[in-house]
Amino acid sequence: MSHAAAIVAQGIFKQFDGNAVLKGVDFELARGEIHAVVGQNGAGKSTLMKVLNGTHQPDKGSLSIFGRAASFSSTGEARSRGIAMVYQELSLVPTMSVADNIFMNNWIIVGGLLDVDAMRAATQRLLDKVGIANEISPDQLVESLSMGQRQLVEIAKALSSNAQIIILDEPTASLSDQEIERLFVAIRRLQSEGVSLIYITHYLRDIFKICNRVSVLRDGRCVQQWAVSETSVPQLVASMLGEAVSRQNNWQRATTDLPHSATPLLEVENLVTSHLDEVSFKVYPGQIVGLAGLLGSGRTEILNAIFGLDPLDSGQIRVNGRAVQIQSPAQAIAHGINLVPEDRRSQGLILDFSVMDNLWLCSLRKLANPVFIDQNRAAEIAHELVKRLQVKTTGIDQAVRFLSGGNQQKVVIGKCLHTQAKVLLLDDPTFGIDLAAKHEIMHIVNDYVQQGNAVVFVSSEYSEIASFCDTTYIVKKGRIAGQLAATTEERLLAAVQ
Amino acid sequence: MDIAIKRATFPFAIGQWQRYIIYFVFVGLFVFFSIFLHDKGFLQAGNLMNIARQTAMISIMAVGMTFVLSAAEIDLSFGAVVALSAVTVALLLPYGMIVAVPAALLVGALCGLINGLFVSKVGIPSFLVTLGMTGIITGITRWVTDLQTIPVDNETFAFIFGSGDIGPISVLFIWMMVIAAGGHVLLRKTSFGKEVLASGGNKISAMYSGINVNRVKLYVLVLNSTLAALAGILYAGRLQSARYTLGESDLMMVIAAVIIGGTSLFGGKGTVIGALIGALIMGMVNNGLVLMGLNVDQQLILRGIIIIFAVTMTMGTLRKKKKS
Amino acid sequence: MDIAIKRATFPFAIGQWQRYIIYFVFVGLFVFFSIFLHDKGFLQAGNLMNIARQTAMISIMAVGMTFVLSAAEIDLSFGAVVALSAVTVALLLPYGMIVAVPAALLVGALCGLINGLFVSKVGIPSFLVTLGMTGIITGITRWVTDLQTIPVDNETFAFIFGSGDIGPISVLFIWMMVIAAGGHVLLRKTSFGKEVLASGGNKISAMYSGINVNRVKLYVLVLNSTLAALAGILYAGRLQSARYTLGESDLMMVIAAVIIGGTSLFGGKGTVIGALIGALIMGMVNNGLVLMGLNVDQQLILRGIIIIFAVTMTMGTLRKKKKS
Amino acid sequence: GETTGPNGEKPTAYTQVTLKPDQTKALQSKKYKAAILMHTTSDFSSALIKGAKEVFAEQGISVVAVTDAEMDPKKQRTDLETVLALKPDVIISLVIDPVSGAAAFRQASDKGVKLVFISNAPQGFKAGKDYAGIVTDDLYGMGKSAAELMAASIGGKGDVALLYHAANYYVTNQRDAAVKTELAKFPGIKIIANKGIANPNDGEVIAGAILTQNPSVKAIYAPWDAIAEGVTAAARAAGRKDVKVVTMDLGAATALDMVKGGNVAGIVTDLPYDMGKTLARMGALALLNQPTPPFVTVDAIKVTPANLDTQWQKALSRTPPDAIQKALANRK
Ligand SMILES: Nc1ncnc2c1ncn2[C@@H]1O[C@H](COP(=O)(O)OP(=O)(O)OP(=O)(O)O)[C@@H](O)[C@H]1O
Ligand SMILES: Nc1ncnc2c1ncn2[C@@H]1O[C@H](COP(=O)(O)OP(=O)(O)OP(=O)(O)O)[C@@H](O)[C@H]1O
Ligand SMILES: [Mg+2]
Ligand SMILES: [Mg+2]
Repeated sequence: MSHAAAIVAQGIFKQFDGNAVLKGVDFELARGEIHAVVGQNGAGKSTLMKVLNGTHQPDKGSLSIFGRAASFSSTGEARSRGIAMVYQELSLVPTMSVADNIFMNNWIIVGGLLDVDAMRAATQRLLDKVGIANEISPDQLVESLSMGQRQLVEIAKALSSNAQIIILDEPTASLSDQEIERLFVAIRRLQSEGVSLIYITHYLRDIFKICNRVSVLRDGRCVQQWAVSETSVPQLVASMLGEAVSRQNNWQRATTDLPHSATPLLEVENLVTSHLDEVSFKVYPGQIVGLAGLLGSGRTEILNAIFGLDPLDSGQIRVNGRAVQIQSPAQAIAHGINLVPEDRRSQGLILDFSVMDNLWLCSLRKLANPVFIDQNRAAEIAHELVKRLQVKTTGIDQAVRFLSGGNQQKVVIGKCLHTQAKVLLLDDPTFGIDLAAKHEIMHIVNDYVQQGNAVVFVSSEYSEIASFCDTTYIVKKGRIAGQLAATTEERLLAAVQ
Repeated sequence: MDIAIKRATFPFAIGQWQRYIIYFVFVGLFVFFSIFLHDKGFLQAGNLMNIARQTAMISIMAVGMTFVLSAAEIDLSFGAVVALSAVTVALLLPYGMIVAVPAALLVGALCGLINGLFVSKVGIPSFLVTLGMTGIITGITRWVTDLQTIPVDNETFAFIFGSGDIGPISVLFIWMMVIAAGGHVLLRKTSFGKEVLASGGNKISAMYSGINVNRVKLYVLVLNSTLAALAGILYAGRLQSARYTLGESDLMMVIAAVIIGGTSLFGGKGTVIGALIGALIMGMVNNGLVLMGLNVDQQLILRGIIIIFAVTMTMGTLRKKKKS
Repeated sequence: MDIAIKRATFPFAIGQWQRYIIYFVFVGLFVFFSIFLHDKGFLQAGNLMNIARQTAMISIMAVGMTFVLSAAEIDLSFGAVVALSAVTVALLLPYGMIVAVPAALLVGALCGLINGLFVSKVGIPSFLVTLGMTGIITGITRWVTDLQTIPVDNETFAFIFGSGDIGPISVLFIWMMVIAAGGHVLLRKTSFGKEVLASGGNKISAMYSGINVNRVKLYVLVLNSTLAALAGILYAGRLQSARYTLGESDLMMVIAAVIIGGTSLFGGKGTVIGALIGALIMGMVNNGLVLMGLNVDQQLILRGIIIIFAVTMTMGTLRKKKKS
Repeated sequence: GETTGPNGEKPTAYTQVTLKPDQTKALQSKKYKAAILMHTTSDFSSALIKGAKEVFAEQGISVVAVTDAEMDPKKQRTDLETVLALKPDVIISLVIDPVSGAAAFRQASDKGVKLVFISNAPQGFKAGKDYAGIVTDDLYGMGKSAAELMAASIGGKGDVALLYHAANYYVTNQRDAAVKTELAKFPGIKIIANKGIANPNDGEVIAGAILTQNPSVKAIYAPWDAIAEGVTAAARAAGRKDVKVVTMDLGAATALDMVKGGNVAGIVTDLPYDMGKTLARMGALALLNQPTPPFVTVDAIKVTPANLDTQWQKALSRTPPDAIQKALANRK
């Protein structure tokens, strides 16, 4: 067969009613390479990918797959031409089983009927490949999976389609180093089998581990392309931002030494729930406490328990030394605790609401003075948050559904930040957010704790925890397995195993 | 659901277009009938006021239903509530309006409360609760009245609640406008309204944001039943009688009006004004078809065609816009 | 919707429990009636076959509706289709079964196709399309028959399609079982079924996975209308006549049966067997209440209470399980 | 012409149908069971059921089931099958659809259950053989009376409008047709509108349209009281105190309006309570294998404020509601 490139896209234009997103992108994916695509939130990465796989149709521009011109009217057609994609927002149906999701529209059929056993077996193998075979079963409903587990199922789904071209849109956003390593193994195997991959990520360091080439997307244009050997993280950041890097890009937060007299702002004692067992820890004013663990270890479950989402079987929660009963998020918020959930789309946002309405969701009552919502004040503060968090949107009345993943995440954070909470529970808050914005958020959180508030910080990125938290608890299988004071990524890695 | 996806490739257009087009369709139909029926009295002030009168109760119920659907719930029992409250008010009128009217509203609220408690506390789909309640309430109404019509023999009541005219304006028209305005403000300008839409738009996110979703669902069901009770009172005042069959046939009318108006059956999207327009469209069409002198079969067919046509106009235009 | 949230904190429990409990409730009710009505012939083989007979058409329509609701759509027009197809078959029988039956099914499929095209191509909410179609179809049926009942005098037809018994077993029972079995396999064991559930569960994800969601919605609406047509044919065979009012009153019954069975109004969750059980529960209750010798009011009230009670059992248990 | 049976039987007056004490004695020992299968439930049917139950009670016959088919022939079929499980000896029923009713009630007659029908019999049924007989209100007579009341209310001349029940239902169809034929006999009266109504709650919409388009209308006929209530509301809304409304069946609202000199000019009623009694007597006689008249009618009665009090009592066997009695008192 010919040696044409896997994908050649030329002069791709895409606009969503008036809002130009892709402004003439030229992009080439060579056969058998792993090609990184980087760019700020809202640069147009996902949109470009969705054009390549037929989700969107370009307004202008040409597309050829393995040398043959193509214009897809649906993802189905792209699939039939050997293109599979891991969607940033995932493409799973929560009400269906893992096996059904993995073989969605790619069914194993014998004599007109689904071969359930064959699919279950194949699923088992795929789950094994991505390393969660012993955590979840093929028959489990996807809605019962943790974020990371869902992410891996989505990846397994793409692998199952034995496609020639696989697009990975931020596949590691909610994965921690171990799973990422396992993913890389799988990816390299695919490459050796001659599959070409596109790899989108905000963890620039990873690019240098597995990618051959990297393209930088800025503001709807493909501004630069390097072989990874010829470039560096600062250079990439510079070209993403289109300016010399202002900040140094991994920033060590000065750990605050806590006043020993102080009463903990938040104290949990022997929490027991259906997923947790004897979880205890203290959070002092001015402190950022990290929770580190493998995926499925129970970090989210801990935050859920504190936030009143899961009923406690036993245990105590104290705020400012006072024991409190928290049965619902409403009560948690009333006690000055707020949560940035891990799944922005299903837990954080109301997708059809405008950016402004979402930003105000936690404090509607406060806005109403006494009955009518003060629209002007709402808009004011919304504008300010949008600016501060660098949310890329056509306006505060755009539906968040149409924001890019990272920008949606920023809205979730903004929504929780401006409430009068004393304690913030952050579950992977920087999930999908680009470096620059990530640092901005770090600074915001830092200022926040400086004012005598406290933060419980869950992240799948150990370096982030290491550089950011005053103290870190290690979570394993729903229990606290240890505590590390100011630590390093390597020590965390060792600890969570 | 269907909407969702169009949006996915096509953002707020829907919202705006729909809000815009429904008026367009309304005016279009109005013009159509005015021309087509110019010699058949469609445009007579009297007839227009008839349309308003005949639409008033539907509109009032549609306001309540807008909240229910926005919260991604449904209420099938409001028709039964209409009858029960009408009967209640008619039976209690001898003891004075001050007793009868509040009592009837209370009865309505109570039915809503029962619906709401089963939905929010037990977690039964509102479809089933309200279906069951429909039977219970209707049974009670039939039993209380022994299937007899209860006459309303109270001039003042009849005047205020349906039969009266202030100048050329029917009190029903005023009731309709007041309720619609109130509903619009409640849904758009208060935190409650936002909480309703949030609960319907994404129950989980709403809960994570500290909204007591179950309480919201309880409230909308109570609100809807209470408005149904008001509609019942107005029926009683209008017909100067109450019978167990009142409201029976309003269910589909009302839900259709709300959805034509642009509210989503799946929650998260609601507009009171749209519902009002939807109700007026339905009322206008019914009136127009009768004026045309069509027989029942022809009316059924034409009404169906007009509904589909009107909505196709709306959505169709959206699609064209999308293509472009 | 309510389900959604419970699940969010609580995995497949629901699925299993509901699947399990609905049988439990069914048996519970059966035992209740058997004891309570032991001396009133409830348990007579004849009476049980009556229940089956009376439930057959509801069940068959419920199978179709299970697919529609699973795909997060709704169909209000199937009742009208029942009447039209019954009338069609009755009118064409003189030309032989081989003409009449396929023709009637075709008419049904056609109605479904029209519904489906408006939903999938124009993107109108199925609620409105099918509401409009209801008017159109009913109007046509009334007009074609001029409100007259069309007699059926074709022994073989009557026997095969409703009136016949094979041994003690009514052919209707066999029809019901065959359709239910077929529907179950189609929904659970074929790619089509999975794609229906996916389209209803998360339209966007389904699209991302390359499923042609609009085609799926078209198919389910055609399927539902065709099954409604079959039900119409069976009515014609059972009543040995066809009338424009057939199916009018089945709408709520059918949807209730499906939802009681555990299918979600909001799509993504569907069970054909559940719908069958749901239909049997409804049929059994209606039968039992009449045997009790209650008057209509009491029947209405009790039926309502039983529906709510039965579902409370189901959901209530779920809730308790959740708490624990 | 006048009302005759399905096979042209001459009507027998309901007063002719009686039970002798010894017959009663004979029955009381037997502990027979009866079932009543109504087409729908209404003020009419409850009065009828009341009458029937009273007679059955006297004869020691227990009523084991009363059903409401909600105007749906297939539900009536279902009801019948269910009721047969209770092994009734006699069934009283109003057959909604004579055609589909044939197949249904055949099951009953085959089981030897005595059948007494209201108004009309299933197609192809033979009186005396398949069923005991029919008891009906004098449908044509009712229509005639309504026509006469209408004519009288407008002094025998002027434009009138008719609403007719746009559904296939024997009783109303017969009555509506009769009104039309009889009105035609008044030279001075012109029917300028004749509109079908399918949903009783539409009375106001349709009447409203009629009044808009035909201001000359002086009287409107409404098939029954529920519709009449809407029609009067429409007349009121149009400020047409002069428009006369005539309807069938005694309903409190229409009656009150009539007494208070509102739009309602006259009401025609039958005698449901007596019908019930007669039906039960026919059933009783049939159980004793006594001959029963094939076609029995009860009179149609013109109700005006003058005779309202007594006729109400006679028709429904209860006193009129207080509101009406008050109004009547005020008239005097
Ligand atoms: N369906 C849509 N309708 C309207 N605007 C859209 C739509 N999809 C994307 N956009 C806009 O296109 C821009 C690019 O979005 P895209 O998702 O491609 O960004 P991205 O590079 O993937 O960002 P991230 O790193 O956050 O994922 C965003 O500003 C977004 O608002
Ligand atoms: N809704 C649920 N129903 C049932 N089990 C659940 C649910 N959510 C999480 N679990 C299980 O609880 C365990 C812990 O989940 P949790 O979400 O806390 O993991 P995590 O530490 O947050 O990992 P991740 O980084 O993947 O989010 C996982 O094994 C998961 O399968
Ligand atoms: Mg993206
Ligand atoms: Mg998590």
